[in-house]
Amino acid sequence: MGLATFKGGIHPPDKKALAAGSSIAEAKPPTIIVVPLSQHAGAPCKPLVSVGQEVKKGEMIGEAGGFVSAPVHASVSGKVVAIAEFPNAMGRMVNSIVIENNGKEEWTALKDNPDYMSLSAEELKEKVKAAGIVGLGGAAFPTSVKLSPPKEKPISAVLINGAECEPYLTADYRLMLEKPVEIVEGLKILMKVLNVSKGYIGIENNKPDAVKIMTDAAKGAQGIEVIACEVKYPQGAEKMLIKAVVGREVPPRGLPMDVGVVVQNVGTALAVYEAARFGKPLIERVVTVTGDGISQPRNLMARVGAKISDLVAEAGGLKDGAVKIIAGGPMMGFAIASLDIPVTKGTSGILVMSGSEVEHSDEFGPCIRCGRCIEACAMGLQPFMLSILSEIGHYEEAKEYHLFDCFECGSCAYVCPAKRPIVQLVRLAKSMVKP
Amino acid sequence: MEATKKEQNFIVSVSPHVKSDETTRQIMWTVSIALLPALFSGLYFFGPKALFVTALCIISSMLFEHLYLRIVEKKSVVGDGSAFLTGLLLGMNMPSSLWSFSPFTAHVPVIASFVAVVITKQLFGGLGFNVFNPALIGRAFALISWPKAMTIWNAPSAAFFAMDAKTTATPLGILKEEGVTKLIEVFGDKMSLYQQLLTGHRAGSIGETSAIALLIGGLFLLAKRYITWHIPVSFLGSAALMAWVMGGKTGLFTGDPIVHLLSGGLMLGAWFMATDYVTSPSMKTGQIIFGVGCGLLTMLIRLKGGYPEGVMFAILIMNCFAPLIDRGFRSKVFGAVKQQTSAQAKESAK
Amino acid sequence: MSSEFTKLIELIISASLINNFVFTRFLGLCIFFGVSKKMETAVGMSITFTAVMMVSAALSWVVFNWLLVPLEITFLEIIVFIGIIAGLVQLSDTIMRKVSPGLYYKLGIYLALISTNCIILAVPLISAGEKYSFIQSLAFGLGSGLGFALALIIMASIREKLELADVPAPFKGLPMAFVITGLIALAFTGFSGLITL
Amino acid sequence: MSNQSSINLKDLFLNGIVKENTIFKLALSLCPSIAVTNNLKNGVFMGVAVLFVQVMVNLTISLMRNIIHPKVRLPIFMLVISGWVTVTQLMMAAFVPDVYSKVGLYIALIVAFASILARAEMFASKNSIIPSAVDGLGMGVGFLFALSVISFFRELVGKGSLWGHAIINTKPLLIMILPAGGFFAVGILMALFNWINARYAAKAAHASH
Repeated sequence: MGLATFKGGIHPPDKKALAAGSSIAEAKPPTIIVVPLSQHAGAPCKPLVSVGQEVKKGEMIGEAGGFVSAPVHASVSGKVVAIAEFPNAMGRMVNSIVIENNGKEEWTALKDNPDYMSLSAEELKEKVKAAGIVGLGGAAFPTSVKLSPPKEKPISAVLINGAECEPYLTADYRLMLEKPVEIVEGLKILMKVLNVSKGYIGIENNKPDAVKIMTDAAKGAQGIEVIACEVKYPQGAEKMLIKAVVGREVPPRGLPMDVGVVVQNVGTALAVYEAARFGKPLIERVVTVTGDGISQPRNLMARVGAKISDLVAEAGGLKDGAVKIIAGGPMMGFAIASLDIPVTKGTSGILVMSGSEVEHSDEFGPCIRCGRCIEACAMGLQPFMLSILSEIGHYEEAKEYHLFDCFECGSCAYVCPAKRPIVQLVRLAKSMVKP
Repeated sequence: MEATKKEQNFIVSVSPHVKSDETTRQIMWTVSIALLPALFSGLYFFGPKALFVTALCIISSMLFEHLYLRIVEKKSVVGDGSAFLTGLLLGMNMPSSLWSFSPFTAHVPVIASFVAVVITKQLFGGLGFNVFNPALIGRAFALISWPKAMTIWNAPSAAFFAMDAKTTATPLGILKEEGVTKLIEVFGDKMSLYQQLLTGHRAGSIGETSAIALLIGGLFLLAKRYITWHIPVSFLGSAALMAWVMGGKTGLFTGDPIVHLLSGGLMLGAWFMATDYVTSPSMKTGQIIFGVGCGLLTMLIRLKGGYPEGVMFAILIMNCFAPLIDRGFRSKVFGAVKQQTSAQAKESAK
Repeated sequence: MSSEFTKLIELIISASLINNFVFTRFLGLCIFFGVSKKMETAVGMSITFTAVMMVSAALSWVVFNWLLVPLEITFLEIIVFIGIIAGLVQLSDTIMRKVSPGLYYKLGIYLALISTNCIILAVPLISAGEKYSFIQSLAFGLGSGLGFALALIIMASIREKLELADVPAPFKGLPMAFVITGLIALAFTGFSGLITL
Repeated sequence: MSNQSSINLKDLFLNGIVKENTIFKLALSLCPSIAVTNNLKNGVFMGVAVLFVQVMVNLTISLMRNIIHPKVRLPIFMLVISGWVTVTQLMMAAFVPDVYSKVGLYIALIVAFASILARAEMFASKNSIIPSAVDGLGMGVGFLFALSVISFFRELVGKGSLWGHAIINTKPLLIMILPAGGFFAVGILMALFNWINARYAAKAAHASH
């Protein structure tokens, strides 16, 4: 029997070697930070500070704007200089708080709590919520919401996502190498909050050292299992990872909790640990700055709100041929037009692509129905039909081909020999019709 | 600021930002390359006439595609190789005897190319939307329009420059008219019959005779994962089974499947024509049904029908059904349980 | 198997595939092109057609052989047959409306189209011309109905696919439908000679 | 629409040939357009038969329009049509038996022509004799025209002959006189008709600006 996996998927060159060897380094404190009030899925935050106000590091500056929301905190100490709209990685204008660093690195009062495991599930959840933790894999879904499943959906397992199937990115990999114990502790906390006895850590098998280290770290822990998965994109997609590791299929349009599983990224597990133990809010994260267009690819512990240009500078700056900057990975990340964009909680990587790596052709051919996209689609869809229907504006019909089951992983567009912009067409169709 | 200058040059596009190197053009040319062994074998046995006929088909296909796209003011896509491939397949499906000036029959490949490229492909909206295999429609059109010219078969000869080759019947023609004993007699004995069918030393269309060369090309495509086993195996398997069960004169289960597998256009059809992406079903289950349908119809026509060969018509008939099959077999969405899919099927049938 | 039975099977196959009404006899073309745009209507029409065709074949046979032939007024066959069909359609319309309103709602509109359709009329005319027996007439009606259904359903699936294609403007719609039908007819030529009755 | 006083007979006549051409424009009565058009002679006779039936039916119904009870009008129309068809059938069997043996079935099927019933219902039952006759003439000539064009094209290309006389001596496209070719011919001619119409409309629109 082979490694745990799912049906479909693709094998893009993983290019992780660029940054895999660089251990996580603390990025220089930024002189100015821009903290978007909406960097998670759900309602935007309400600002708690006003212009001119002095804030400390770790102080909450925006409170959750609803149930599905997460507060934001200052990642430096200093003075609020503006509250205005700034562009985010998706190119949208988002209300943000701008803080000038006074260089003092003054923390707001944090309370170390070594005996965090004796806290009640409710108290732990409260800590996670207060720390503003969201899914660090990219989707940035508020973690506290995932930890509050409705009664009719009993949860039986927590799954830590260490697949990191996006090419180039090594942030989660480095975390697993460097903070395995903390990640396992985070998992234990999550299991306690959800009152489950089973925990899994799923890791793609192109990181055998991570698998080994995590297995060692989890040795003493009860009910925790580390599972190596086949190397295949999108192994790290929630539904695919659950299928591979737990063997359950999330129903169409359903959520992991429909099959009794909660999935959290390794970075999230670490943040949960730090929140429970130290009460530390989520003000920094590991960002892989990599790509053939960057001088020294590396993994940086970056402050939320730091500008991408700062991180790029710290990685030796852009090479001459750099033509495309992507926030996130090459498969699902967002190409950004400017480096003047803040790192958010969901920024897992900055990928700088050089000319030779980039597909220049804007032109695409007609679909020749070769069926490669059908084989690649992890969701079992027929992406070619979605693209054809969307191209000619038959959006309603696209629903018959399960338009809304597509989570835009990009596998179809990757394999398409006609270079059709399938993901773009799917998004267009989704925006034109109601689910 | 220096940074701002650079910033404007960054490319913004929708994910994914990496793509495989495979292109449509590459697929078309690779399939064309896979046909080369069979083409060379045809040139070897049928001489320069075969080359002229094939070249005529290729040139006219590409020319008609180019002209049509010019006339309707679309961008010419002749470079993508699909017209070349159509022309090549069409040429390989024609008898070399068409290169003849008294009586004049060299217009046949040209008109067939027009029908293939313009009527069967471009009228339907171009590459990707044609319902029928263009090369086969071109051939069927020619066969029905000029039944005589399309069924004059040159005898194979290793003498490369024999322009005035003798004419003879195809193995399937002999089988249909005079039976299997006569066929074996013509080729000497059973073993040499098999052998000659395998190497291609027999009368027939230019590219269909050498079973071994076609097999090499087909396996090459299979290894390159350009085609999957579903259509060729179900096509050849069902044809062989039916040949064995129904093909004998002396009763059930006495037919000779090997003769049927190796003769006619079965190998060419099963590996290169039925597997055409555009005109075959896209889901695997549908492809198997498609292949079985092709195999059964081929043998039905060969054994009971009015034509000695049935591959072309069988594939064309199944081409008619491909959209219907595609309609019936959609992919199973991840996580969908069986009841749900049938309910959804009902819903989509509305 | 008795040869009688084989003959009937052959008759059905012949009427449905080899001498398919649409592809080789060119009957029912208006309906064929009219309702093959969408699969749903194609299926509804197929069911209604096959049923009506068989019943009208049976009724017409009875009237023709027991009434027109003895009275030697076979030249009136057209008037009589069209009367039978019109009556039959009216009758099934009424019955269906009473017995199964759901079915009527679905198939009723097709019934209205049937009375002016040549394919329904052609079945009794050809049966009379070929001097089929009662059972043969029924088999012929069934085969013709199945063949028409097959043609309609294939055509509907192809036209649905073509909906998505960029067909040159002058060919959009009907002209393209004709070209497709021509190509299907070309493919179906392969069936010729399969059964010689 | 069809107001008695404002009917222009010329327009009425042309309407059936161009604007509402039964085959090319309305796509009705398609069966004979393929079935009998593989040679010119059959096509023309079929067209004449339809022309005759159309005119006679229109005349008869126009004459009877004031005495037919609206409730029973459809059966009566059908009866009139099948009567005239039977007459045509018998006449053709008597005078052109060679043509009749080929197209007999399709002559009988004129009964089921939607176009004839439609003209009877929509026009002849509401108008006086002269306009009805002209309307029938227009529709019939339009049909004859379509059939002649198709059969001219098919016989010429498919057999290289016209009305049975050899014209071209090269190898013809045999497929054009076979079923498949019939569909191609009509499809292509229809597209041509559409194209000419579109060009004409574009020109007219251009001129009006």
